[in-house]
Amino acid sequence: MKKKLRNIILISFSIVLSFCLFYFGTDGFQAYTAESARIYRLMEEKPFFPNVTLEDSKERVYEFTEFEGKYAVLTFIYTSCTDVCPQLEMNLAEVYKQIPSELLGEEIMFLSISFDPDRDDPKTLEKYQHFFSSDGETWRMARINNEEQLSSLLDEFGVIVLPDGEGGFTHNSAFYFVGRDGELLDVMDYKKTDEAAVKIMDTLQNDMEG
Amino acid sequence: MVQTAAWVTSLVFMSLILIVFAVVAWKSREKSDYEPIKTKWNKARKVYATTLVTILLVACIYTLRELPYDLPIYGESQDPTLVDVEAVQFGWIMSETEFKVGEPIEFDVTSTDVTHGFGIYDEDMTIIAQTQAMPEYTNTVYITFTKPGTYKILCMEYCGLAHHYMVSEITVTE
Amino acid sequence: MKRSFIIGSLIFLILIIPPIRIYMESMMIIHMLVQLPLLIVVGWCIGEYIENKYPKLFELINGNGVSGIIIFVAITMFWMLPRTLDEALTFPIYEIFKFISLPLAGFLLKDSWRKIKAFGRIFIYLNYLSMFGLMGWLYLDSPIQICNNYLLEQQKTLGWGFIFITALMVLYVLQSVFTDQSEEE
Amino acid sequence: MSTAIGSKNVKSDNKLVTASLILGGVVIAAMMIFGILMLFAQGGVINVSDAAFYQFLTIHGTGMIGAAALAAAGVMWYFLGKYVELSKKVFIWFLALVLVGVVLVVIGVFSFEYASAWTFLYPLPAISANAWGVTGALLYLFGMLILGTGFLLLYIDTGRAIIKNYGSLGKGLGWDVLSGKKRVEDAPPKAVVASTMVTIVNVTALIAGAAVLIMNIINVINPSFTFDPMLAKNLTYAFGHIFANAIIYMAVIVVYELLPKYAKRPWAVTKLFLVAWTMSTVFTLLIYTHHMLMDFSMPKWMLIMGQALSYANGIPVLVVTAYGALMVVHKSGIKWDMASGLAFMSMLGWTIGAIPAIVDATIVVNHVMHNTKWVPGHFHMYMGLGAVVMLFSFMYYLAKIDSNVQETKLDKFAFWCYTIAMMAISIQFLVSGALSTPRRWAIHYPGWMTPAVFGAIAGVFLVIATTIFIIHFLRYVKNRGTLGSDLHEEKAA
Repeated sequence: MKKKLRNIILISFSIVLSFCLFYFGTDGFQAYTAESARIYRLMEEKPFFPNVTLEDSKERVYEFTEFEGKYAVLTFIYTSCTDVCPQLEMNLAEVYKQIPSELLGEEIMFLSISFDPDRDDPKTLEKYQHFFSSDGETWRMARINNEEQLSSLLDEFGVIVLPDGEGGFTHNSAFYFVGRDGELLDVMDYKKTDEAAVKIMDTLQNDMEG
Repeated sequence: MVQTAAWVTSLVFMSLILIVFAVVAWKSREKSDYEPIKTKWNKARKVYATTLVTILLVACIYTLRELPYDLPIYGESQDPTLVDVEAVQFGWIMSETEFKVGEPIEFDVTSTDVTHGFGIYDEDMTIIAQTQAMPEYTNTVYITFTKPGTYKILCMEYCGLAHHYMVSEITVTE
Repeated sequence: MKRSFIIGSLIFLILIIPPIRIYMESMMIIHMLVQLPLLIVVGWCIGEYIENKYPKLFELINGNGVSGIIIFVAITMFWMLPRTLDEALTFPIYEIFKFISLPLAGFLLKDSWRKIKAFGRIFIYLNYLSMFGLMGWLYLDSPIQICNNYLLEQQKTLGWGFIFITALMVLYVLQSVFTDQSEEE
Repeated sequence: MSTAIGSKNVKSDNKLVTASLILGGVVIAAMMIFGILMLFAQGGVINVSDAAFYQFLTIHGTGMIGAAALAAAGVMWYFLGKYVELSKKVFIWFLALVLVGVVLVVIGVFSFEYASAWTFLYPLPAISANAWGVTGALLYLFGMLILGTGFLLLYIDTGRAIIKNYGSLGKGLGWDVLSGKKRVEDAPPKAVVASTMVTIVNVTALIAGAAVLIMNIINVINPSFTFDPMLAKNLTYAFGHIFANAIIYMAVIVVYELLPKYAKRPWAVTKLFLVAWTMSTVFTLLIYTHHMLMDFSMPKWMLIMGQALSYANGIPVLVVTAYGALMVVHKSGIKWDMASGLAFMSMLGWTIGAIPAIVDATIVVNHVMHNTKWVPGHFHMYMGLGAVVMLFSFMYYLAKIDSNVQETKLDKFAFWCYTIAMMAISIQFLVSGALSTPRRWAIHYPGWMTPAVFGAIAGVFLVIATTIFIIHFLRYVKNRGTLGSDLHEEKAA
């Protein structure tokens, strides 16, 4: 009898232990991939956008503080990408279209940042812009020339970029929603454009009313 | 009509089996030795089995001659009309809904969310063709309408609570 | 019996050497299908030694083998989550946990495998069979890159690796249920 | 039967088997009520909301398959246990897990409005157009997973026991007899052959089912993990078709055991019999593809194979099992009572149910019959008049050998009431199918309503008959152990 009791206790204990392992290992059954875990952590940390120097498609050079006081929606891309990036930008264009034009540039900026500064010079970026009817003003495309700044930004925002050895990169994709002071507000699924647009509008409206 | 043929065939064979069972049940009240019955009916089984296998084989091969999957042979300068069909919860998005009698049509059926069923019903609400509408796959239904009228598209695969409202219409004119 | 302890420790030490460790982890399929299983083997070998040296210990912590097998399943499943493999490369704490938890799993498996008898073994085996098949499917079919540290290509290779293992497991089942087992009992 | 194990602990074994039969029988009767409600709703007699209708649909399908499989597994366990040593502990675990699974499924469906039909076709559990949430889907899917785990445990045990006693599953199917290594007289008994077949096909089915269930669970939890829907569909039907099909192969053991006993004639295992069961094993594993005849993107050879093998699958029952049963009964002076009558009737149900199945497995017919009510027509005949009747036959048999509860006129009435009602329901479905009525529709157009109303009324009689069957069985359970018929002695010997 004593043996039986001990077995039951052992089994219960092992079940509880297994449960804990999975509970903590998946942030409370939330994050099953490193990508979702990354987003989860980002939301916990709410990092600030580091001050980097951008060079955009109109060859203007400025720091990120230029956008201070405005919301920003960011994506990370490289123009020679053939699979995810075009899709990512296409979806971003859809979000862009859903934002009322009087807010664009005033309250909110769209910004696509290239992590391939060697190839994505302003000319290339300008060409790339046309595919998505980005105006270069309220939706800008820019590169970061300083390698150190670039890697610190990618690091801070948890963007992992792996060269695939054939001139391309494999990287994770999402919409990054940055607040007025440069703090990261949300990382949104780039496949759910409507959801993203609603979220952005809600935040804007709340902010403007309050 | 296929339905009638299927119904009649089934009914004939089902009745036949019913009769055999009824006769055996009726005769079960008699009592005789098992050995002679065994010899007799084991012999009969050979004939019966051969007949049955032959019937099944012939029927199987016969019905496999023309399959709905195969692209029909179109006459010269008779290009089929390609129609894109997209099933969504809960409706049909079709690139074209008006057709002519005798016009060969290919419905390229797919789905954006869950699995649906694309069933074409004629004016008497008899189904004349169908295929599954699946996400990531495209199934093609080949059809040439022979009668004018209003045809209905019904969803044939359970797809959610409004499954039975997923109905659309197409018109076929002379 | 001391030999198995030495073999186990030796494998462990080899696995822990940084260049070897980094090389193994640079390829997803080797990481998951070679390094992780070897760590379990380490535990198994050491378990064999300890089982002989301190037979009472297992009696105390793993009475009928069920609790041990539950922990084993939990740990191996944990390391099959797409996330954990990734995190092991990014966070040292995960890496350390990997080198502790997996030998522990093997250690428990050694003792439990003996105790859970044919019935339990078949059940666990069939569960892993379907789990591996599913993992193969997941890695092959996923249109998105599941892991951040590995390329899509690597993910596919791993998927095929899992399918291959599943196929072998199926073959093993077939041969064991359709060949005569009566003499062995 | 030299291999028979003495009737050790028959009593407590019987308790477990009756538990599975009571649970199965009661659930089957309850599910019939949902069936009637659905038919009345389709016939326009009563008003059922769309959400409720599809919840009924989901629970009716899941419940019927689950309950029938549960009871049939009990029957198989009862008879197989006479020849090999089965673990009682495993059977208790099996019952417990099935119960837990059922509770989860019921909560998922009724409290969380989950309604994906019992086929839970990917990606429907995750994409419900907001009809149900993640919780409902997870409860249902986990419930099914636990239920499946229970069954898997049971079949591992039967497989283990068969291998232990006969050497291998191949020998359990009598392959060594077929290859001439062993005499026909030494072939494994019919119950063992059937159990081996079911063990093989159902372990396969359950592994496929576990994979597709977990895949659905992953998709529900995290919709960004997507899978190939065609592969998912294949696995779903490999699981669903085989598992549902295996019910009759478990239950038919009753017929094998009862008819020769009642007719006082031997029904020996022959080579033909063994060939037939090996054929059934292979066909049952492969013919699930006849559910996918309307998936034009499938490889064509698989679909043609689906038709050809579905045709071939009729041969074992038509030539061997049913024919053998008829030979045993023919001019035997058999003593008809409820058990033998139901056993005989079930063979009729199985055979006539096979006909519309074969017809529907014809690709050109399937083109206009797939997902019409023709399909439920065939399987209501095959399951309702075949498999389930075998279970009732076993209930009466158990009552007869293990108690002094007598059969009354009422039982006889129930027999005919059940037969005619079930016949009517099946025919009603077939007629609807021939009229192109789509299946799984919450409403019907006026032209389709009449058969549904007819079926619903027949359903009321069906429930009455089933209730009488179950009451008889419950009376037995109360009076268990009181010595009854002379058949009892035969069994103990």
